[in-house]
Amino acid sequence: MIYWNSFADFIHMGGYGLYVWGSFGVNVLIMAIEPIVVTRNQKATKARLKRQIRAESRSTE
Amino acid sequence: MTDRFNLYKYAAPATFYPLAGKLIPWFAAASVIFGLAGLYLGMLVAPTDFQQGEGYRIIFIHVPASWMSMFIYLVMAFWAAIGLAFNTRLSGMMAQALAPTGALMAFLSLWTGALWGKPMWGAWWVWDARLTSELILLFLYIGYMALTAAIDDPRRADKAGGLLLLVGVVNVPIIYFSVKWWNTLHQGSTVNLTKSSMATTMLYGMLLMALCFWMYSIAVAFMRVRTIMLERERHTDWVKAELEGDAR
Amino acid sequence: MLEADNLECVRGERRLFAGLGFKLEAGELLYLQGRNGAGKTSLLRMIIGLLPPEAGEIRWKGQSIRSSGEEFRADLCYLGHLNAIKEELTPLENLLASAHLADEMLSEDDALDALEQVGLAGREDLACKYLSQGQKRRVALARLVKERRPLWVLDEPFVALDVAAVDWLTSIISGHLQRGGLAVMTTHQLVGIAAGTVRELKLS
Amino acid sequence: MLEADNLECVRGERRLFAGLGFKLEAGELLYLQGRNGAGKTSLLRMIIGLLPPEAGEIRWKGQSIRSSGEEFRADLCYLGHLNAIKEELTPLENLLASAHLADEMLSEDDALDALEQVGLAGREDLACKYLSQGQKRRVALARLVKERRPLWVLDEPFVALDVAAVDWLTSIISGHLQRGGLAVMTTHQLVGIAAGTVRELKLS
Amino acid sequence: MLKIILAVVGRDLKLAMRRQADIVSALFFFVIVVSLFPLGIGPEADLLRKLAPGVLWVAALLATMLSLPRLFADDHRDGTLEQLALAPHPLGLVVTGKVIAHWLVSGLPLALIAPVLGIQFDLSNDALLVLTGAILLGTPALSSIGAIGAALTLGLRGGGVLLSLLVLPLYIPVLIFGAGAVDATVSGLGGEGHLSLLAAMTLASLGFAPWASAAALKIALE
Amino acid sequence: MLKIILAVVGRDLKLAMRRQADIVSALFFFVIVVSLFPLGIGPEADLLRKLAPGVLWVAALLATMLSLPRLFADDHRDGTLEQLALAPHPLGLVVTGKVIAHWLVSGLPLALIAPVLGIQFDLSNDALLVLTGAILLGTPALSSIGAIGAALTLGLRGGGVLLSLLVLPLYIPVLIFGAGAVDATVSGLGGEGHLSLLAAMTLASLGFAPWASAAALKIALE
Ligand code: HEM
Ligand SMILES: Nc1ncnc2c1ncn2[C@@H]1O[C@H](COP(=O)(O)OP(=O)(O)OP(=O)(O)O)[C@@H](O)[C@H]1O
Ligand SMILES: Nc1ncnc2c1ncn2[C@@H]1O[C@H](COP(=O)(O)OP(=O)(O)OP(=O)(O)O)[C@@H](O)[C@H]1O
Ligand SMILES: [Mg+2]
Ligand SMILES: [Mg+2]
Repeated sequence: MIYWNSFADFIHMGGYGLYVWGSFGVNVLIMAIEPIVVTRNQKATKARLKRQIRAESRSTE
Repeated sequence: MTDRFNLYKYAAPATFYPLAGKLIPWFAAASVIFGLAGLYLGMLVAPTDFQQGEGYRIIFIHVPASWMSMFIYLVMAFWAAIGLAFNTRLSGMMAQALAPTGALMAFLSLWTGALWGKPMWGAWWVWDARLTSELILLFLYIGYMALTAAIDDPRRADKAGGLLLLVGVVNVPIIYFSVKWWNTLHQGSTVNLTKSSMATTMLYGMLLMALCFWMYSIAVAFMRVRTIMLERERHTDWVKAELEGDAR
Repeated sequence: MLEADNLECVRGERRLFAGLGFKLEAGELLYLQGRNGAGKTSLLRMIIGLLPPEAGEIRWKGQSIRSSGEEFRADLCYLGHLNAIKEELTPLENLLASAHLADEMLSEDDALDALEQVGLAGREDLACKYLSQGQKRRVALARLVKERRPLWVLDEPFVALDVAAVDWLTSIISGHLQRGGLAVMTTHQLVGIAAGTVRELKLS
Repeated sequence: MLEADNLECVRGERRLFAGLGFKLEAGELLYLQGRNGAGKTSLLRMIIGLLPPEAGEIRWKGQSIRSSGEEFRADLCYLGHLNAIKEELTPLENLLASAHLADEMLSEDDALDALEQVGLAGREDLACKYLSQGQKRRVALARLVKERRPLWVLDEPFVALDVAAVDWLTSIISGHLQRGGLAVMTTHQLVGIAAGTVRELKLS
Repeated sequence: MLKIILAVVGRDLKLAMRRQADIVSALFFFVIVVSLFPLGIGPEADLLRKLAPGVLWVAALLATMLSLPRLFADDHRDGTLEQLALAPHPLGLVVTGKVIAHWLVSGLPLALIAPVLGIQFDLSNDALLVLTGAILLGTPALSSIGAIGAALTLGLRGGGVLLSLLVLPLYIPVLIFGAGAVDATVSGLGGEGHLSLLAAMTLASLGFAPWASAAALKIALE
Repeated sequence: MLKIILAVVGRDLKLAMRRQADIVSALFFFVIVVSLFPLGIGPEADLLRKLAPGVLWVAALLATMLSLPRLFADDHRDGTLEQLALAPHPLGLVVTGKVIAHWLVSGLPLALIAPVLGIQFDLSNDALLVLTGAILLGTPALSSIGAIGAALTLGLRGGGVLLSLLVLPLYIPVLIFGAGAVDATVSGLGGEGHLSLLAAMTLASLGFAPWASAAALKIALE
C-alpha cells in the first residue's frame, strides 16, 4: 500500500522536500504552540482571578 | 417563550463553560484521529501527481487551512448576527475566541501557498485574485482583533466587533470578485490551478485533513472561550465556585 | 409619567446597581445622589436611552422607551456634563444650530433674548473659544430658556457656574416644574429648588 | 522663600490680572480664590514656570525661577487638575514610574505603603482604567505621601474626592506646612487646613 | 428628512470654513504624497505614466482616510454627538449629512486637483477626463465606507492607525475599479464599465453605510 | 543622563506592550499600504520590481508618520507631559528616550517585515538586504524629525493632517537616499554611498531633533 520506497525518498519528496516540510513544519508548529499558549493563558487567568477574589474577600472582611 | 428561554439558558456562560470543558477532549481526539488518518493517506499512500510531482502534497494542509480561514470568518459573522439580534453574551465571546484561530489559518494558507508557489510558478507570490483576497482576509481578521482589543468594555467590544464582522462579510465577496476581475482584465491569468482529476486517495486524504482542521479549530476555540468567560464573568458566583472547585 | 422598574447597571464587569426603580409625575424633580462612581451618570444615560440597561425597563407615558424611540426623544431635553457647543461658532450660531438639529423652531429674536437672560448680552458674535469656562456653560444652558419639552435630564448642571448663575438656573428649573414639567438631576452642590416636589434617590 | 512682583497675565487679548505680587515663607499656604476664568490656573502655571508672565518676576529663594531652572524644579512638586497617571499601568507601576521619571528614590515598600494610606490596598495590581474617578485621583495624590520637596503647587486637589479623602488630604497638607513646607493651592470647595499660616489672594 | 440632512451639511460646511486648515490640508496631503513618488522611483516618463492611476488613487485613499478620524471625533468630544443621537429623527440621516459634508470638503477638491497632477505624470486628455470622473464617482464611496470605520473607532486609543487598518481593506474594490478605469482608457479599452461599477458601489455604500455608522455610533455612546 | 533616557524608554515600551494594538497597527498599516499599490497598478512583476523601493519607502514614511500624533498626545492629555517638563533634568533627554521607544515600536518592526514585502515584489536577495539596512538606518531619522512635528502640532485641532504637512517635506531626503540605495543595488551600482549618507542623517537628527522638540513642547505647554 505504502507509496514510498525508502525513508530517504520520503524526506526528499521528489526534490520538493524543503517546500513540503517547510509547510508541514510550520503547520505542526502552529498547531502545537497555539493550544499551549491558550492553556497557559487560561492558567494565568485562573491564578490571577483567584488572587483577586482572595484580595477582595480580605478587603471586605 | 419557552423556546427562547431554553436558548438563553443554553447560551448562558454558566452552563456553556462546563459543557465546553467536557467537549474539548472529544474534539481534540477527533482532530488527532482524522489528522493521523489523513496524513497516512496523503503522505504515505497517495501516489504522486503527474503534473506537480511530490510538491502537490502541500495541498493536504494548504486547502484545509484555506477553507477553514474562510469558514471561520463566516462562523464569526454568524455569531455576530446572533449577538446583535438577540443580545446573547455567548456569541461575542465565541467570535472573539475564533478570531485568532481564523487568522492563523489564513496565515497558514498564505505560508503554504507561498511555499507551493515557489516551485510551481517560480515566485513566492503573485498578485492573483485568490491570493490577494486571502491576504485581505487576513487583514480583516487582524482588524477585528485590533478593534476588539482596543475597546475596554467587553460588551461594547462585542457589539462593535460584530458590526465590523457583518460589514466585512458583505465585503468579502465584493473584494473577491473585484480582485478577480482586476486581475483577469490585464492579462490572461498567470495562474491556472490544474483541476486534474484527483486520485480518490488524494481526495479522501484532503477531506480527512479538512475534518482534522475543523475539529482542531473547534477545540481551540472552546479552550479560548472558556478563558474569556472566566475573565468576563469573574464577579459572578459560578466563576467563584468554579475557581474554588479548581483549588481543591 | 416616567417610571423605572428593577433597573440593573453593569459597566465593565462591575455591577453598579440592581433592582432600582422610581416613579416620577408631572411637576416633580428627581434628585440623584451618591458618591463618585456610584453610577449617577450611568443612570441618567439609561433614562435618556443611550445606555441599554442590563435588566429592567424604563417607561415614558406608559410606553417602554425602547419601543417608543422617536416619540420619547421628542419629549426629552438632555444636558450632559459636556456643553455640546462648537468652539468656532458664536453663541448665537450655536444656539440656532442646536435648535435646528433638534428639529425645533427658534427665531433669531428668541435666541438673542435667551442669550441676554443668561448674561451674554454683547457677546453674541464672539466665537465661543474666547469665552471663559463659565460663559461656555451659560451658552449651553441658554437652550433651557425657551425649552418647553416636558422631560429635562440634567447631569451636574451647576458645575463651573458662579453664584448668580446658580440662582438663575434654579429659578429656571422651578419654572419648568411649575409648568408641569419633569426633571431628573444630579449635582454635588447643595441647591434649593423652590417649586415642585423633590424626590431624592441615593445610589450607594 | 517664594516671591512674586508685579505679575501680569495676558491670555489671548484679555488681560487677566496685572501688578499682582505676593510673598510666601516657610510653613505658609497661599490660598488662591476667584471666580471661574479669573486666572487662578494661569497664575499657578506661572509659578511653576510653564507660562512666562507678560511682565513681572517670580523668585524662589531669592533667585528668579527663569534663571535657576533645574534647581527650582528640584524643589517643586506640582499637581494639576489632570492626574498624570497612565490608564494601562497599575497604581503601583504608576507611582514607581512617576518617581523614577522625576529622578527620585522610591522603594516598592514605600510605594505600597503610600497606596495603602490613600485607601487603595488590594488594588495595587489592577490597571488604573478599572478604577473609579475618585480612586484615580487618589493614585495621583499618593505621590504626596512621601513627598519632601519644599514647594507644593496644587490646582483644585479636592476635586472628585469623597469626604474621607478630603479629610485625609487636608491632614497631609497640614503636615507638610508643619514640616516647614510651602504650598500654593486653589479650590472652589471650603476646607480647613489646621496648621500653618494661610494667606488668601483673591483674583477678580 | 431632506431638511435634517441639509441642516447637518450646512453646519459642517460652516465649521470647515471657519477652520480653513481642514479644507486645504487633505488636498495638500494628496499633492505631497503624489509628488513623493517620482522622487522615490525616478523620472522615467514611461514608467510614471503606467503608475499614474495607481499612485493617484492610493494617494486619494490615504488623503480621505487621514481626515476620517475627525469626522465624528469633534462632535463626540464636545457632546454634540449625544445631542444628535437624542434628536427626534433617525441618526442615519445625520450621518448621511455628515458624509456628504465630508465628501464636499475632502473628496471634491481631490477630484478638482487630480487632472493637474495627472499632467505631471504625462497622462493623455482622455485619461485625465476619466481620472477626474472616476475620482468624482468613487470618493463618495470612500467617505461613506470610511464613516463606518470612523464610528467604530470613535474614542479609542490609537484610533487613527486602527481606523486605517479597518477601512483600507474595504477600500480595495474602489481602488481597483478607480485605477482600472484610467488604465482601461490608457490602453484604449474604454473605462465606462469601470465607471458604472464605481457609481453602483457609491450608491450602494451611500445607502447602506450611514445606517451601519449610526449603529456603531450608538455603541460608542453607550 | 542615560538613566533618565532608559527610564523613559522602559516606561514607553511597557505601555506599548500593555496596549499591544499599538505595535501591530503601524506594522499592518505598512503592510496594507504596500499591498495597495499592486492593486492600483497591476500585477506585472517587472513593473512592480521597479517600483518596490519607492513604494516601500513611501509606505514606511506614512506608517511612521501615522503613529506620530500619539508620540506626545497621550502624555499631554493625561498631564504626564507637564510632570516630565517639571522634572529636574532637561526635557531633551526625555524626548530622546521617547524617540528611541517610538523607533523600537514603529521603525524596527518595519525593517523586519520589509524583506517579506520585498519578496512579494520579487526583489533579489541583495536588494532585500540593502532594503532592510536602509530602513534600519533611515527610520530613526524619521522618528526624530517626526518628533519635532508632533511637538509643534501638539493639542492643535486637525493636528494629524497638519503634522503630515510639516513633516513630509522634511522626510524627502531620507526617502530619496533610502529608495536610492535599493535602486542602486538593483542596477548594480552598489548602495554603500547612499547608506552612509542615511546613517549621517540619522545621527545628525538624533542629536538635534530632541532639543528642538523639547523647545516646541514647552511652547505647547504654556
Ligand atoms: C500564497 C499563495 C496562495 C494562497 C493565498 C492560496 C489560497 C487558496 C485558497 C483561499 C484556496 C481555497 C479556495 C477554494 O477552495 O476555492 C486555495 C485552494 C487551492 N489552492 Fe491555493 N493559494 C496559494 C497558492 C497556491 C499554489 C501555489 C497552488 C498550486 C500550484 C495552489 C493550489 C491550490 C489548490 C489545488 C486548491 C484547491 C482548489 C479547490 O479545491 O477548489 N495554491 N488556495
Ligand atoms: N467602560 C467601563 N468599564 C469599566 N467600568 C466602567 C466603565 N464605565 C464606567 N465604569 C465605572 O462605572 C462607575 C460609574 O460611573 P458614573 O459615571 O455613572 O458615576 P457617577 O455616579 O456619575 O460619578 P460622578 O460623581 O463622578 O459623576 C465608575 O465607578 C466607573 O469606574
Ligand atoms: N489661549 C487663550 N486665548 C484666549 N483666552 C484664554 C486662553 N487661555 C485662557 N484664556 C482665558 O483666560 C482666562 C483664565 O483662565 P484660567 O484657567 O486661569 O481660569 P481659572 O481662574 O483657573 O478658572 P477655573 O475656576 O475655571 O479653574 C479664562 O477667562 C479664559 O477665557
Ligand atoms: Mg457623573
Ligand atoms: Mg483653573
